[in-house]
Amino acid sequence: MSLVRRITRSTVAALALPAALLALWWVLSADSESYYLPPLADILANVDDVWLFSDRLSVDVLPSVLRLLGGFLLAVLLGVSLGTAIGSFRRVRAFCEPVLEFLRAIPPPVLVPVLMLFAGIGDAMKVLVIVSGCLWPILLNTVEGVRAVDEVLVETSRCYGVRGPARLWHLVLRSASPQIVTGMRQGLSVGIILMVISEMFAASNGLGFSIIQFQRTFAVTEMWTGILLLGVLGFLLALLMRLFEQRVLKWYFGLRQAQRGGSR
Amino acid sequence: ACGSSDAGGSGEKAGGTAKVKVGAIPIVDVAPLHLGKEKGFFAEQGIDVEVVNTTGGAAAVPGVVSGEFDFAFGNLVSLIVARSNNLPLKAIAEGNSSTGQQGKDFGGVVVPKDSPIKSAAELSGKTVAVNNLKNIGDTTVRASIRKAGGDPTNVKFVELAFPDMPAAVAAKRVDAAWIVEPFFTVAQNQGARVIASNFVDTAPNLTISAYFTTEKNIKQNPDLVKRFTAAIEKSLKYAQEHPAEARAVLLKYTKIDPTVTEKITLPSWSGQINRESVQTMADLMLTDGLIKQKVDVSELLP
Amino acid sequence: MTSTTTLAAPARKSRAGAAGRLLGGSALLGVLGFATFVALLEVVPRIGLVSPDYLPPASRIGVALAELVGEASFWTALGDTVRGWFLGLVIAVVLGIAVGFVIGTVPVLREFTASTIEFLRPIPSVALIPLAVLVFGTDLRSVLLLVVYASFWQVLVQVLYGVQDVDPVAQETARTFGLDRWARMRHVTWPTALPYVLTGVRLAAAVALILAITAELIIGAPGLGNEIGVAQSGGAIPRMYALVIVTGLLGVAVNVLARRLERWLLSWHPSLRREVAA
Amino acid sequence: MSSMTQTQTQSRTGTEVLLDVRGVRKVYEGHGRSVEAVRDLTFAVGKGDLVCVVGPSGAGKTTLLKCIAGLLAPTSGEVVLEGRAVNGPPPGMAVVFQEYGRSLFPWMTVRKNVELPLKQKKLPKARREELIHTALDAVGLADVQSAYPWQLSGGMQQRVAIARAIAYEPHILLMDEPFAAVDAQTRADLEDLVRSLWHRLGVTTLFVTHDIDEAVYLGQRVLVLSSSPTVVLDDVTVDLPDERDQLTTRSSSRFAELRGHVFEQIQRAKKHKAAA
Amino acid sequence: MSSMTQTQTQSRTGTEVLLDVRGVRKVYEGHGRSVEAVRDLTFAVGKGDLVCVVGPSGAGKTTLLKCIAGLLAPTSGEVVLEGRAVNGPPPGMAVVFQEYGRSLFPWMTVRKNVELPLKQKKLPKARREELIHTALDAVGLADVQSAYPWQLSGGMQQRVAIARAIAYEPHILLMDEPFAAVDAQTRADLEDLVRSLWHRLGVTTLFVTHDIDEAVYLGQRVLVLSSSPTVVLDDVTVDLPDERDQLTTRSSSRFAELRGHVFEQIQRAKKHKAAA
Ligand SMILES: Nc1ncnc2c1ncn2[C@@H]1O[C@H](COP(=O)(O)OP(=O)(O)OP(=O)(O)O)[C@@H](O)[C@H]1O
Ligand SMILES: Nc1ncnc2c1ncn2[C@@H]1O[C@H](COP(=O)(O)OP(=O)(O)OP(=O)(O)O)[C@@H](O)[C@H]1O
Ligand SMILES: [Mg+2]
Ligand SMILES: [Mg+2]
Repeated sequence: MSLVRRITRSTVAALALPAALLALWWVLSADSESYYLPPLADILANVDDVWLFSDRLSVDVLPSVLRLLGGFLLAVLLGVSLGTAIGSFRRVRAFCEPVLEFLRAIPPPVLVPVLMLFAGIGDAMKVLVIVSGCLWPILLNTVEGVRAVDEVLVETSRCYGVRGPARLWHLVLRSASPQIVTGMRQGLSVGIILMVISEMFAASNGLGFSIIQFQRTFAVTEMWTGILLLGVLGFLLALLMRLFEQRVLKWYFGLRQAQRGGSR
Repeated sequence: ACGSSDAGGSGEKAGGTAKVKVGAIPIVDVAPLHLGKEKGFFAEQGIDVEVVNTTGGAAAVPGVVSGEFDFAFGNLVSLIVARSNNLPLKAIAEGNSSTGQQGKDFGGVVVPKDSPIKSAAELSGKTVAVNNLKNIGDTTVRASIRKAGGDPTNVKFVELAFPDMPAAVAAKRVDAAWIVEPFFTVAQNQGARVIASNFVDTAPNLTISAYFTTEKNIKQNPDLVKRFTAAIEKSLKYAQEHPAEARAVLLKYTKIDPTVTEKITLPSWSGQINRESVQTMADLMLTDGLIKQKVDVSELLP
Repeated sequence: MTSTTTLAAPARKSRAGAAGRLLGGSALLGVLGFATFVALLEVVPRIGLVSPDYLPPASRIGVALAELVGEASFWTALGDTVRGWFLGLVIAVVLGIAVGFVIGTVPVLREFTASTIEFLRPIPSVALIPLAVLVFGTDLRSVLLLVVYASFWQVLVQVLYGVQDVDPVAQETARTFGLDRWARMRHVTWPTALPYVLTGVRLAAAVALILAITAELIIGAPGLGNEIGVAQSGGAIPRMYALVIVTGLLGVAVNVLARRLERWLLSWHPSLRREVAA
Repeated sequence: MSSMTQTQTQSRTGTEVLLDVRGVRKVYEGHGRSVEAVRDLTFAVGKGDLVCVVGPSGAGKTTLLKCIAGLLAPTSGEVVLEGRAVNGPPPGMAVVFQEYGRSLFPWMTVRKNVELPLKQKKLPKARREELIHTALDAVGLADVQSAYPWQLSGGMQQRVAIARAIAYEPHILLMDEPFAAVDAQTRADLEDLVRSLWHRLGVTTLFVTHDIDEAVYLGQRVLVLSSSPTVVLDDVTVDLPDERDQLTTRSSSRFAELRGHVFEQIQRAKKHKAAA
Repeated sequence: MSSMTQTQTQSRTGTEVLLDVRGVRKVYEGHGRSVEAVRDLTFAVGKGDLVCVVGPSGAGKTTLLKCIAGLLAPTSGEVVLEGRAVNGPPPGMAVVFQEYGRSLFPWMTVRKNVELPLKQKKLPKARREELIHTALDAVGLADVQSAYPWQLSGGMQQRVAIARAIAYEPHILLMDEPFAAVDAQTRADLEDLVRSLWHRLGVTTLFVTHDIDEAVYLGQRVLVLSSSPTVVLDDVTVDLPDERDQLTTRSSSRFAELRGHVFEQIQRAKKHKAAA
C-alpha cells in the first residue's frame, strides 16, 4: 500500500515539472514563425518518423550509447584509480595536478585531432573523446572524497592492520563513495555531451552525428527531435545511475535518514 | 533577431556608408572578399564591410536568417538543401568555381602514396573522407566515380575536417580523401597522389559556392544588395585577374604558410554563376538522396 | 596555559616556515610534473611515434608561442576570451549556487526538479549554437549563453550534493538554538557545502573555458577560439598548438587560484587539516 | 509487564506544568529493521523543575529527548510544551547532544561556536562578550577561545557544547549525558554549575545521565526508564535539601537510600528485559 | 614543577617490560595555535600488566595513547614496544577510541565491523564466527548483529567498538574512556569483562578513564597524569586481591583508601594547573 503510494508519488514528482515545461513550450511555440524554433507540436509529430519508424535506433542510437557506456566505464576506472592515488599522496597530487589541470582546460574540438593521431578515426577515438570529458568530474570528486576520509576511521584501520587492498576497499573507496558517485553523475551527463562532440568529427553514424547532420541540412524539426531524445537518454541514464547509487550508497542514505529521525 | 537588424544597420546609410557584416570561413575561397575590401571596392559602393570568421553552415545560415549577418559565403549544395527545406535564401553572386581543368583544380581526391587505387572507379567499397557528409564532397566524388565507370553506391564516406585529412591519408586511416587547398597541396607535398578532380568530373566549370542573403533582405534593401553584388563581382574579377595579389591577401586573413600560398592552385573567380552546372548538381543531389524533391535552382539563383 | 603563550611566538614562526617550505615544495613538484609533460611532448614526435608535421615537438610549439606573444592581436583575443569566460563563469556560479541552495534545502522542490535537471543537463551546448546565434548573433552574448548553460549544471549538481551532505547533528543543534532558516543556511549549510561548491567551481571553470573557446571557434566571435580556428583552417599547426597551450595554461592558472581560495576558506576541513599537521 | 507505567497529568513538584509528555511511542523503521525504541512514555515536568532521566543503554533516552526537542516526530502520542504541541524546536530551548563532537561546527572557533546562538538572539555585542566569557570560564575553557573544536580533547569539546548551552540562557535545557567525557573533578564542578544555573535562572532542565549518583545529586526527580521497549519504570522524588554539596550531600544517608532505590529499579529494568 | 615526575626503567609489577615510554613530549602545532599537550612522560608497563591512566580532561591521555599506538609521532622522546621503537601501529594491538561513534564504519553492519579486523588476520570463517558471536554476546549486543552502527544508541555503538577490540584477541589493548557512554550496570559488567579477558588471555592493557573508582577497581597500577603540560604525577600500585568483585572489592577499606589517594592526586593535578 505505502509502497504503491510512494511509487506513484515519485512518478508524479518526476513527471510533473517536465510535463508543465513541455506544455509551456507547446503553448509558446504554437504559432512560432521562427525557422529555428518550430512549434513543439510539429517536433513531436516528427519523433516517430525520425526515430521510431526508421533504422536510426539501431544504426545511430545504439552505437552512440555503446560508445558512451564504454567511455564512461573507462573514465570511471581511470578516474577512481587515478583519483585515489592522487588523493592519498600529497606528493603525487602536487606532481600531477598542473598537468591534469592543463589537459582539463583543453577544449575537445581541438583535442580531437590529437587523439585522432594516436587512435585513428574509429570508435576508439570517440571513446577516448568521451573519456577525456567524463574523466574530470570523477577524478576531481574522487580526489576530494579520498582526502576527506574521517581521521578516526583512518586510525582505526591502521590499528587493526587493515591495509593494502582491504584498506582501499573497506576504508578509502567506501568512505569516498558518496563523492565518487557525485562525480559519476556529473561525468555521465558530460559524457553525453562529449558523445555528441565526438561525432562531430570523423563520424558516419551516431545520435550526435544525426543531430549535427540535421542541423547542417536545415532539418530543424528533426534536429529538435534529436535534442529531445538526448534529453530523454540523459534522463534514463540518470535513472539507472540513481538505482546504482541507491544500491551502493544504501548505508549513506540510511545514515542520513537515521540521523534525521528515522521516519521519512 | 531582436534588434540586431537595426544594429546591423542593413541598408541605412549611416553617415553615407552602410555597415555590413559578412559571415565567411577563413579559407582560400573568400580571398576576393578580403581583397575587395582592401582595394576599396566596397567603400566605393558606400559599404563598410566587416568579415566575421565562421566555421561554416552551423553559424552562417542562422546568422543570415536572423539578420545578424547581412550576407554570407556558403557552398551551393548547402544552399540547395536549405532552399529545399524552405529556408528563404537567395544567392546573389558567385563565391568561387572550379578551374575546370582536369588535375589542375583547387581540390581533388587523393590517395596515400603507395595506394593501389589508380582511378575513381576503384573507390567503390572503400572509405573516403569528406569534410561534411551529404554535402558537396560526397556528391561530387560520386559523380567522379560514376564518370570513371565505378559503382558509387557502396562507397563509405566519413567526415573529417580538411586540416586533419593529410594526416589521416598519410597514416592510411582512410583509403582516400577529398581535399581542397591549402591542404590539397600539403597532402601532395607529403606524397599523396591525386586520382580525380571531382569538381571537373561533375560539370564543366562547376560553380562551387555563392554569397547569399535572405529574400527578406533583398526585398527590404534592394539598393544595398545591388551595391554589395556590384562590389563583390568587381572583387571577384579583380582577384581572378591578379592572382598574385590574391595570394598575398591570403597571408593577412589566414595563417597559411607563405611557401604554401605560392604553390596552391587558386579557384576560379569568374564573377558568374554557372546555372547549368548548379542544376546538374541539384539533380545529382536528388539522385543521391540529399534532397527529396527536384529543386529548380532558379529560385535560389539571382 | 603558560606554555601555550610562551610557545606561541616561536612556534608560529616555524609554522610559517614549514608552510612556506610545503608550498614551495609542492610548487616545485608541480613544475617538475609539467616539465615531464613538456619533455614527453618533445620526445614523442621526435622519435616518430607520430609525425612531427601533425604533432610538432614542444620546441617548435615554443617558437610559435614566442611569435604569438609578440602579436598585439593575440593579446586582444586573449582578453576577449578571458572576458567571456570570466563573465560566464561568474554568472553560472552565482546562479548555480543560488538555485542549488533553494532547490537543495526545499525537499519538495528537489523531488520535483530532479527529473528536469537530468533531462536538461546532457543537452550539449554545441547543439544550441544555432539557437544562440539566432537569438543573440555572434557577439559576446552568444558565447555567454553557451558558457553559462554548460557550466551552470556543474555548479548546480555539486551544490545539490553539498547541501544534502549537511551533518544532521549540526543541523539539529542549529535548529534547537533557534537559528532561523537563513542563519542555518549561512552558518551550517554553507560551510558544509563549501568544499563541494569549490569542486563545482573548479569543474565549471574548465567547462566554461572550453565552451568559450569552442563557441568562438564555431560561431566566430572574437577570441582565442577564433584564432585557433583560423590557424587550423590555414594548416598552421605549431601556431594552433601554441594557442592550445595558452588555453591549457589558463586552466592551470584558475586551478592555482582555486587552490589558494580553498586553503583560505577550508582550513578547518579534514582534508586540509591533515595536510597542515603532517 | 507495563504495570509499572505511571500516568501523570500534573507535575510532581506541584508547580505549573511546562512540559507534558503524553503516551509517546517511537518506532524506528527502515533498512530491514524495525525497532520500537519507546513504547509508551507519559510524564509531566513543572516549570522550573530539574528532572533527571536514567535508564539502561539503548533504553530510548536520546530518542525521548529528541522528541521533546521537536527534532523527531513521535510515532504516536504527543509532547506538549507550554500548552502547545511540539512539532519543531521551540524557541528558548538549548540542547546538549550526546554526540557532542558532531554538534560543534568544525569551521568555527570555540568562541564563535558559543557566540552564534547569541547572535541569533540579537544580543548586543557587549552582552555577548560577557556571556561567552562567563560560560567558557565556568567550564574551565577560558584559554582556548580561539581554538577549533577539533583541536580539543573529547572532554573539552563536551564542555564547549555545555558552555554554548548555558551562555544561551535558555528557558528549557535538555542535556544528554553531558558529562560523559569529563573527569571526576570537572564533572563535580559542572554538576554544581548546572545546579547554580538552575537556581539562578530557574531554567527547566531535563538531564539524561547513566550515572545514578549524578541523577540523585542533581535532580528534584529521577525518572527511571525500562530497557527497550521503553516505559517509565519509576518516578523517584529526590527529597534532599535544596542546598547541595558534593561532600555532605553525597555522604548523607538519605542520598545513599535514594541511590540504592534507583539502583534497584535499574536492576529491575535490566531483568525486565531479560524476561521479555 | 615537574618534581613529581618519576622515571621508571622497569615495570612496577616486576615482570618483563613490554612497553617503555621514554621522555615523550608532544606539541600540537598548526592553525595559529601551539599546544604542548604532553611535556615529559616516562613509565614502563610489564608484559601482561593492566594499567589505568587517569588525569583531568585535556591532560593528554588520548595523546599519550595515540603515541603508544604509533598513530602520532612524539615531538621528542620515544615509545619502545617489545624492544623496538614504535613508529606505526604494531601488529596484534587493538584500540578502542574515545570517539567511538566515528571509529565504526558506517557502511558496515555491526557484525561486519567486528569481522573486518579478523579477516585481516586471515582467521578461518568458523573461528571468526565464534569470536564475533562471543564478543557481541559479552557486550550484550548479540541481537543487533545485522544493524548498522548508526541505528544504535551511543552506548551500543561504544559496546560494538569494545566487541571489535576483544574479538581481535590482541596482545596489547589500549582503551580510551571505553565506558563513557554506557549505564552504570552495563559498565560494571563490562569492567568485569575486561578483567576476565585480561586474566584469560594475559593481554597487556592500558586503560584510560576519568572514573577513579573504575581505575582502582580495574587496574594493577594507576598512573595519574597532571593537567597540561602533562607529566606523570603519581604511579599508584593497586594492591587489591587479584579476584575482584563489584560488591566486595568496592566496599573494602583498602579500595576506599586507594580511591582517596588517587582523588587527592587528581585534586593536586588540578591545583598544579591553577598555579601554573
Ligand atoms: N536512527 C535509528 N534507526 C534505528 N534504530 C534506532 C535509531 N536510533 C536509535 N535506535 C534504536 O532505538 C533504541 C533507543 O536508542 P536511544 O539512542 O534513544 O537510546 P539511549 O537511551 O539514548 O541509549 P544510550 O544511553 O546508549 O545513549 C536503540 O535500540 C537503538 O538501536
Ligand atoms: N589535533 C589537535 N590539534 C591541536 N591540539 C590538540 C589536538 N588534539 C589535542 N590537542 C590538545 O592537546 C591537549 C590534550 O588533548 P587530549 O585529547 O590528549 O586530552 P585527554 O587527556 O584525552 O582529554 P579528555 O579526557 O578530555 O579526552 C588538549 O589541550 C587539546 O586541546
Ligand atoms: Mg543516548
Ligand atoms: Mg581523550
